[in-house]
Amino acid sequence: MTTQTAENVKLFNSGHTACAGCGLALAARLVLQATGPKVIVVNATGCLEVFTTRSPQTAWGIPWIHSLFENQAAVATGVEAALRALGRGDEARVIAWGGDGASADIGFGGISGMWERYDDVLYICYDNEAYMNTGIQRSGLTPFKGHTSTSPAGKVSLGNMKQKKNIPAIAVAHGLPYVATATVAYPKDLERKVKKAMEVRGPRYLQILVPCPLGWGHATSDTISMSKLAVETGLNPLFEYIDGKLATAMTVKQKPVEEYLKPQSRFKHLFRDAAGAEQIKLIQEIANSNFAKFKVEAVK
Amino acid sequence: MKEVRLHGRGGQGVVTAAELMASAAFFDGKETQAFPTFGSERMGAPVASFVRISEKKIRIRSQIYEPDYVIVQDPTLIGSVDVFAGLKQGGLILINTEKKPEELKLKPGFNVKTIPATKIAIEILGRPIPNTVMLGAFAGLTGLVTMDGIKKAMQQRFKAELVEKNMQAVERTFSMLKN
Amino acid sequence: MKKVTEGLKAVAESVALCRPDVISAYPITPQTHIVEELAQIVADGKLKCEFINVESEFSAASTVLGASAAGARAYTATSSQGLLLMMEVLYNMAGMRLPVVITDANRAVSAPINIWSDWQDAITVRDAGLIMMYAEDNQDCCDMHYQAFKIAEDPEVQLPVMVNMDGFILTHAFDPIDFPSQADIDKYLPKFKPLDFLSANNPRSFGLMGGPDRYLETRYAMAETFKSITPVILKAADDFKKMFGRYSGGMIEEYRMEDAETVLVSMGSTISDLKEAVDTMREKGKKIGVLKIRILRPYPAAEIKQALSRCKRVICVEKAISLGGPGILAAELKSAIYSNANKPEVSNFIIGLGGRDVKQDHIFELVEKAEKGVCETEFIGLDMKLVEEMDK
Amino acid sequence: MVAKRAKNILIGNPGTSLANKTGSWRVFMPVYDKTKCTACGMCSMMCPDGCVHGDKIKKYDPDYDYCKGCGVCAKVCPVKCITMKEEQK
Repeated sequence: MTTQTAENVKLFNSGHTACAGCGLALAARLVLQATGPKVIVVNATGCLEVFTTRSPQTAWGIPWIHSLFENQAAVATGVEAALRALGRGDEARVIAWGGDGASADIGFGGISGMWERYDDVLYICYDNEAYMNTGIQRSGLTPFKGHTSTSPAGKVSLGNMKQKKNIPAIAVAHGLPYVATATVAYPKDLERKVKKAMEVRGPRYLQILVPCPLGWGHATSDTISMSKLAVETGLNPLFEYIDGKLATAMTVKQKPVEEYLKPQSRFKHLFRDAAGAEQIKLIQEIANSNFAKFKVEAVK
Repeated sequence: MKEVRLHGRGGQGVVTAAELMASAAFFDGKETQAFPTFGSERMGAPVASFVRISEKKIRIRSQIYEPDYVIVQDPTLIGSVDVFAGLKQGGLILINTEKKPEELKLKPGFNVKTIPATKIAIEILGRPIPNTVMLGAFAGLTGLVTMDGIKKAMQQRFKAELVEKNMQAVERTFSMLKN
Repeated sequence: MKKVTEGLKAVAESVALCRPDVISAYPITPQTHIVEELAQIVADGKLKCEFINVESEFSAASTVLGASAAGARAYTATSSQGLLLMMEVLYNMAGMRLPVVITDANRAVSAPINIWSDWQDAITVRDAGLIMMYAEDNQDCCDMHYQAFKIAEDPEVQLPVMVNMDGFILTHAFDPIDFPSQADIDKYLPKFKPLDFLSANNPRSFGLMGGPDRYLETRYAMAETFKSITPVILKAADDFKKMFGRYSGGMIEEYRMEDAETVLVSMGSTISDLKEAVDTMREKGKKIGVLKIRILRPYPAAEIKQALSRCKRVICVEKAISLGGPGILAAELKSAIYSNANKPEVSNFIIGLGGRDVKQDHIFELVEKAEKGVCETEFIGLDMKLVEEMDK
Repeated sequence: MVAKRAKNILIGNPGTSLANKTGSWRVFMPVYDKTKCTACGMCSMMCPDGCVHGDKIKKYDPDYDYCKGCGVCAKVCPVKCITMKEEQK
């Protein structure tokens, strides 16, 4: 039996109520393993907040605050300003953390403001590609042709009409010194990027793709393989921009997008008929253009 | 209690003039209150500001409808704005113009005084800002605020070199129209 | 030191004397001079403080929330639409027990867009869990700010405080203001010592989810806190008087109510106009007084019940409206006096919305009307010609 | 005297989620064959619940108090020493 003692309390603890196989829960632990204890996390409303902190319990072992769905960036600004004002600047660095909905949609204005102010805050977007906390509704980061409860596939629709909003590019346009993407299938890469981000002062952006077995409709045991395929197909390239320039891009052997799409029920409508097959071709084009853009070696 | 209304255009320092008058009255040991027209007017638009000066604590917060005195900082306002509105019969109206009162052909029943404030401002301050010049003339005419009060108000509000120049202007116009 | 100062600048100077660690605000008429002046005070090095420019009032409120949670004394100011944009954060700030001080330059809420004064903005957030103070004049407003930090940060309270000042009528008026010295304010308001704050040395989680099994208890705890705030508010004023010689306090204030048969009830700068009118009416032999509601939350029900136990007629003069509902002040007031043995009749009038000037004649008119019979949410000062033409 | 500040509802102490034994959610349980295990630590690193502990010498074990039985560990194990077996309750 494991019980709570001072010794076994970690930075991110078991006993949280994430779904089995949750990519986000894994990402949270990996991020804090990389940062160490001297951080204060400001968390937007969403899965991460809900499954870690149902009163009176908390899974966190670092100082943590949740305020609202869309104010994580501004609250982080306030925490960071307070540490400076109170002469506690060496005590901790500030991380603002929100899902794709909180980051790309409802909270985006605040994030843009924080980036413009050049606050010393690492912003982490955990991207599970929809509003999973409220039952899988479409967000600005829902993929092209993905089915969600508000971008459903039906007789005349084949799912989400839009491509993912390109937040990393928007971050680079704000003049951020460090912008990167990562995913849980590559924990060493993720760890390196978090550490790199923590070495930089000023605003930084890290977008972590986290598979959601519930929302994506894959087996709970496939979280890592889905995360890996997202990269290998080219649909979720892993890269770093340092001072506005592309610094690294992960090299992988390109796999056809079908391998990634097929195991996920959110794309099953694309495998029914010719119309779906046409859409898969378009998705393949997105993947190909990512490969070209990030100079990732495509193996024929 | 005496109530004053100041007319000008946005950017001519009509609010500062009211503030200075109130502050001067305060230094004279009076109770006072000043406020601008609560508007969204832009530079150049006709604006007004108001001053109340009393021996007793001033409580009333409504706007001034029946002033004892009116100051017109910009003569081009006459005709487009009813500068006499509510002015008490026999009440004093001080107008910034090089013309004599009788040349202005204004409605009768009021005590009209004129002062070439812009001309004096350019001469002494080097800028066509007539507000302190008019304040000096107003003080000379009415005795509602003192030279000492104006000086202290300016010292609090302006930098030293500005105070000196503005006081020169105030002293000149104070004696020009002193009763 | 006493000097003639604009209301907003006086507030900014008073706030600076309270030495906030973090200020964040967004410009909005008629509040803007507060942030401008505070920005200048910080820029001139007269106040050591983090002044954070943000992209909205929502972020301003969120920034001071974060700063307060991390243990800083934090301040923001806003008005009207800005306050409504902050609303979600205000509830959160109160629920998290964060002692932020907020100044609201009371202004009408759109549509139609209107920058002038009434109370609709703050009244709309009255249930958020903020302590709400209403200033009668600018001296009162400045003194309220020193007390507001003290009340907010009291270990028994730990709640945000909102100081309300009527837009333009107070914010843009120049009055003689008596400022305490920095040394005296430092004595009156010592450095903020938060009970709980975000710290890597004590890594706790703030803002947990409270399910149906726990939320009710948190709201109960807040309701209980509000029951015991009154002594803290009164003590802050008593301590202030001991130190500075003037009393700026009380939950309510009675003016010429000793033998009053009719009592006018209102808040904010309107009280001054009512007092002026009452003096005139008293000269004509009318037995009339004024009851000022200085603190709207916690609602001073017991004090009001007591104060209105002798009169025959109460007239609520309100600068906000609950559309489709009863007069807001009147409804609360009626509930406060419901158990009085001698219940006065209660009339209420809507005046001055959107900056419509409140003239002395308006006050005489509404008293006359109420004397003829009870009036419910009747408008005073309407331009009937305009009303008739509106739909033509 | 009531607890007016509701502190223990509003503020959580670090790691208190450990009191919540999520192992009861499990339908399939991972069973480790330590004879095949190379102690690479992949299962531990990839566990979404952070409940696989061990080291090079003792090798790795899931903490069944928290293991939700997602099967990620079995899938990522390079030597396939973990099998998911139906929970016997």
